[in-house]
Amino acid sequence: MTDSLDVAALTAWLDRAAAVLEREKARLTELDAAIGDSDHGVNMARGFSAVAAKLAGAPPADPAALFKTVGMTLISTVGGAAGPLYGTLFLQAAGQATGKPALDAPALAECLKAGLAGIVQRGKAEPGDKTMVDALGPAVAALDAAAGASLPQALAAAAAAAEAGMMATIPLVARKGRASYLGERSVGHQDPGATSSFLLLKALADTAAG
Amino acid sequence: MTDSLDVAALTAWLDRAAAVLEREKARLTELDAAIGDSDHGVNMARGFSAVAAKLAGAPPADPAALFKTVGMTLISTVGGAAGPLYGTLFLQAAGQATGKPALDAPALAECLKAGLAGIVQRGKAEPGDKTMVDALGPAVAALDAAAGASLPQALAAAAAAAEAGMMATIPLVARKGRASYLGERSVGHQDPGATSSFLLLKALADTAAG
Amino acid sequence: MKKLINAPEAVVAEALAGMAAAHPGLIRVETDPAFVVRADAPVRGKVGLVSGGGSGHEPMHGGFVGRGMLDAACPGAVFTSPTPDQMLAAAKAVDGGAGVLFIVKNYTGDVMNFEMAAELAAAEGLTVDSVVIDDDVAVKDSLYTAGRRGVATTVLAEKICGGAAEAGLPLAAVADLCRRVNANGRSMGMALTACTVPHAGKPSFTLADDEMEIGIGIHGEPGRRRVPLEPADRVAEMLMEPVIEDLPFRTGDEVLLFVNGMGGTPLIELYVLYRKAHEIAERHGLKVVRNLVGSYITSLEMAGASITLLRLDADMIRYWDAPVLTPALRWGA
Amino acid sequence: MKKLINAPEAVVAEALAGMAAAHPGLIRVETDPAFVVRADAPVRGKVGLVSGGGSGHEPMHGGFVGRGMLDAACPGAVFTSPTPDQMLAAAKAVDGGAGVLFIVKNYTGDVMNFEMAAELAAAEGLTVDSVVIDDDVAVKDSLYTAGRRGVATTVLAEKICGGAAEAGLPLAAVADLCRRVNANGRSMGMALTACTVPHAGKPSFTLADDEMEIGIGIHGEPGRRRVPLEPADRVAEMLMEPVIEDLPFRTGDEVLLFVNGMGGTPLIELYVLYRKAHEIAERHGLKVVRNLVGSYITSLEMAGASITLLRLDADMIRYWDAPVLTPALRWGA
Ligand SMILES: Nc1ncnc2c1ncn2[C@@H]1O[C@H](COP(=O)(O)OP(=O)(O)O)[C@@H](O)[C@H]1O
Ligand SMILES: Nc1ncnc2c1ncn2[C@@H]1O[C@H](COP(=O)(O)OP(=O)(O)O)[C@@H](O)[C@H]1O
Ligand SMILES: [Mg+2]
Ligand SMILES: [Mg+2]
Ligand SMILES: [Mg+2]
Ligand SMILES: [Mg+2]
Repeated sequence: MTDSLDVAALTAWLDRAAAVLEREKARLTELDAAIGDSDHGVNMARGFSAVAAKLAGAPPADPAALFKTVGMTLISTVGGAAGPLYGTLFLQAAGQATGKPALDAPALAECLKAGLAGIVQRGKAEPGDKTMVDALGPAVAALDAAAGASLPQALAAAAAAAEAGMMATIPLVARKGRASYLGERSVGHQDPGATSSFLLLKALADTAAG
Repeated sequence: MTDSLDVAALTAWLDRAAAVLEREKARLTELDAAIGDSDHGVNMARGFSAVAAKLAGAPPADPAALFKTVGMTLISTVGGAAGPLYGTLFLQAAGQATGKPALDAPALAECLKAGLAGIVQRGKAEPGDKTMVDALGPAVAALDAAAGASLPQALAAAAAAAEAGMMATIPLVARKGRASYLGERSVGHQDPGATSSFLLLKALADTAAG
Repeated sequence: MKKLINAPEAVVAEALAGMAAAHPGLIRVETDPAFVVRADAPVRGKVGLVSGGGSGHEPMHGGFVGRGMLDAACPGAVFTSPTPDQMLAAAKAVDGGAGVLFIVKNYTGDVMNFEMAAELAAAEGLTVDSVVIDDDVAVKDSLYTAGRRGVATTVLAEKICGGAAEAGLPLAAVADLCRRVNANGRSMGMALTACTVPHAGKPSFTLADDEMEIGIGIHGEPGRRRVPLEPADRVAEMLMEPVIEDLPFRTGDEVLLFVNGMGGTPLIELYVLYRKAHEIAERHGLKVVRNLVGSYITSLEMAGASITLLRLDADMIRYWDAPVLTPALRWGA
Repeated sequence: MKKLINAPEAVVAEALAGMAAAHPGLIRVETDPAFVVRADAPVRGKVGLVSGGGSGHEPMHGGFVGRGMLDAACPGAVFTSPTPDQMLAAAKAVDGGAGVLFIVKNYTGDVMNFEMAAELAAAEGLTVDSVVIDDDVAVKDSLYTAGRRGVATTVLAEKICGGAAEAGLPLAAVADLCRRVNANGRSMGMALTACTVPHAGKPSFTLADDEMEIGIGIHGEPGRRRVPLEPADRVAEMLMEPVIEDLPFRTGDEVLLFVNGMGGTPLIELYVLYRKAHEIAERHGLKVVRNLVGSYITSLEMAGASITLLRLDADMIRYWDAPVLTPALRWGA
């Protein structure tokens, strides 16, 4: 059990995320087939496997450098809507992480908050639009609320909130991204981006849990 | 029961043939799908319905004129291999019918013999090549052999021989027409053209039988 | 999944390699990052036209690179927007000193990636403008959603702006013309079958033998509604009426009528559809002075079609008629 | 059966009407008897090129009518040879005083109908020659059978002879060139799916998800053998090897490589196939100096492809490169 995540721990998180996304590729693709274009799983798996390879090839000096590498790699390998959005998340997080050798719960909360703000600025999605924002928003709120808790506890709470947010996308009518073209027909389907956001936060919580 | 077929009887035959081919269109098409290109049924039905319409519109003066009309109509409406072949049959038959107000069994035998010769000259098929020749050849032979019989008996024998010839195409390897492209894979399938030849002769026999 | 491919992850790169081998005189294919570029790029003094998008819509966009049309096209993975580094590299490769225009189909991913690329390009001192195409009347336009999709009008915009750029028009004029094309083009599509994204390995949706989807896009996504299969003439009405009403097109308008196949529909059927679409256009008093019939913006092997009407002005006609020499569209050159 | 059609018996006529509406400047469509003819026919002093065959192979042949290619094309019912009266009427319509060449694909029906037409034309005083194309190496050639089928080399013959006729070559020279193209062209095809003849209403054969047919023709007929589905690169080998061996093509030969789609296969897959076919050609020392990639001779909505190699001589190259202005092939004009 740790109180903060250094470059090694963050790298372990992203390696784990790459493995999880590879494993969940088919499921994410299936979710995207229902209300999108069947590529979210393969896009995310491709991007995070590139991230893992990049980090292994040239280990970054600090969390800020790591986040920057992750963001740039995602932007140049994921494509689609998810690439710029997740890329922006990590680039904004890098700004918050600047100068810090390791990130504790409040620092991680700042990073995620800035990342989410970047996503909203890029994508203009509001809560309830049936996007990744609906998983990330509750996660940020949960991290804030868990101010006194240990890092693993705080991250577990964030992942749980993301999961709840992800489930809550099911009854929504999509108003952003491809699913919006379906109008009412998007109801009853879980948003793929909210799902990948949950998987990333779950991988983070699992990493912190050791 | 008649001893010879005049224009009215021959027209009745061709009307009956048109009806039979319309009814058997799907079966002929299916036979052609197996070893050809799925059009023999619709080609024959189109051609003979045009023949029936033509004969109804302008009744010919004698059997020769009738056969010539039938031949020309088939050539310009059937297309594919069957059009020129059946067209040639009737044009050659017209030559043999010239000057005759009605056709008795020997005359019909001459007509069919000349028609078959025309088909062989156009199409170069030999007996056993798995074509309409394998139904028409035995029919000509049966008509010849039935020299002493009544017209209905002679035509019934010809139709029976055509049917046997048609069945005998099943085990053959096709050497002419589209089925030849299949080589050994054509074995086990009944030739569509032999089948339409049988149907035409059967309609003729049925017409003569009254 | 029955496809003439080797492996899902290799499709795009291998198809690009095939294009490079087939059209060495017209295009070059760069691989890292990936883009298709005119063999003679950059053309000094000419506005550079760059487009791009997910693969699976061939010949769009790579097949439209060449004299009189695009200077470069950035291919993404199948149905996945390409990335800003591709667009930036393409922009640099085609910049002949007169600026670069990005022609972007309105999908969240495409728009965001091209936006990022435009920011990066501006930071490197390039002059870049962007036009977003959003012509699909199947999608209700709204400020609160991603808006309309960009579909077949894109092909017309690329040809017309390509002609204008080749003629030496400055960036502002080419971009203005592109916006005019978008403002005057409307499309609607339908599907008889779904398509299979290679990676997904199974069809994006399934349609019964007696069903069709109306209001599909070009990404194998389901459409606005599923309805009983109808004869081609009825399908033509179902696509033409919303297209005509939307602009609206009016009696006397000179139009280009574009009947587009989705990849798995053969030309004989497209002509059957064109016949009725043309008749409907004339019934509404439209003058069909130009047309295009064929599979130019596709959705893998999907069977189906889309219909586009573009209200033409004199510039559009002039640049539509201008010579074009690309793998997929070629005339006068 | 899922098709964009109205009724099986109306498909051919309605598609022709669509073509007529779409290409008024290039072609006219006559209906009784039916043929597609150059808008400016007859061209005085020019050899008239006439081809034709069953419908369902679009754009062949009607899409190849126009300046620099065919003068007329006679469409039959789907997969059914047209009739002599069509061919005779077409020959008369295009006869500019320099004679008429019939380009005939080697199918019993086509050959016999064109033979009859040639007899009728001769009887009316026209000078007619005929060339039969039989390039399909999937069929064993033999004196005792109908011989080889005519497939994709037909497209190349029509373009090359069209160029030669446009250049003013006399009938004997155009016919000789056509025979040379046929003698130097070889093709082989394969299918991933069957197609459905509209009248038949169901597929001509069925293939399991893991099967393909090798050695198909263009009429939805089964091929020479059914084999397990293979990756595109292996398919390229399976088509290229018999084609190369047959002529045989030899190191140093200059060739045109034509990868053709059967109607339901999208361009992205054709380029994947082209990539490997080109590589195989080069491995054999062939110089691929011209090529064509696209769906030009199809089998309704069949998914699949064929590969054609044509050994070129200087005349063939010159007339291949010559301008062509038809609905489906267009360059330099
Ligand atoms: N404007 C947006 N803001 C936030 N998230 C979005 C937006 N548009 C799409 N998304 C997210 O992106 C996901 C789809 O990503 P992906 O399938 O990779 O891209 P694409 O839609 O371009 O194919 C959606 O499920 C949604 O969560
Ligand atoms: N050379 C030939 N001689 C005699 N009959 C032939 C020959 N070629 C084909 N046929 C007959 O024609 C029939 C096929 O006719 P059809 O399907 O109408 O024409 P196509 O083969 O042109 O599609 C075959 O079943 C066969 O009986
Ligand atoms: Mg997606
Ligand atoms: Mg047939
Ligand atoms: Mg996508
Ligand atoms: Mg046929």
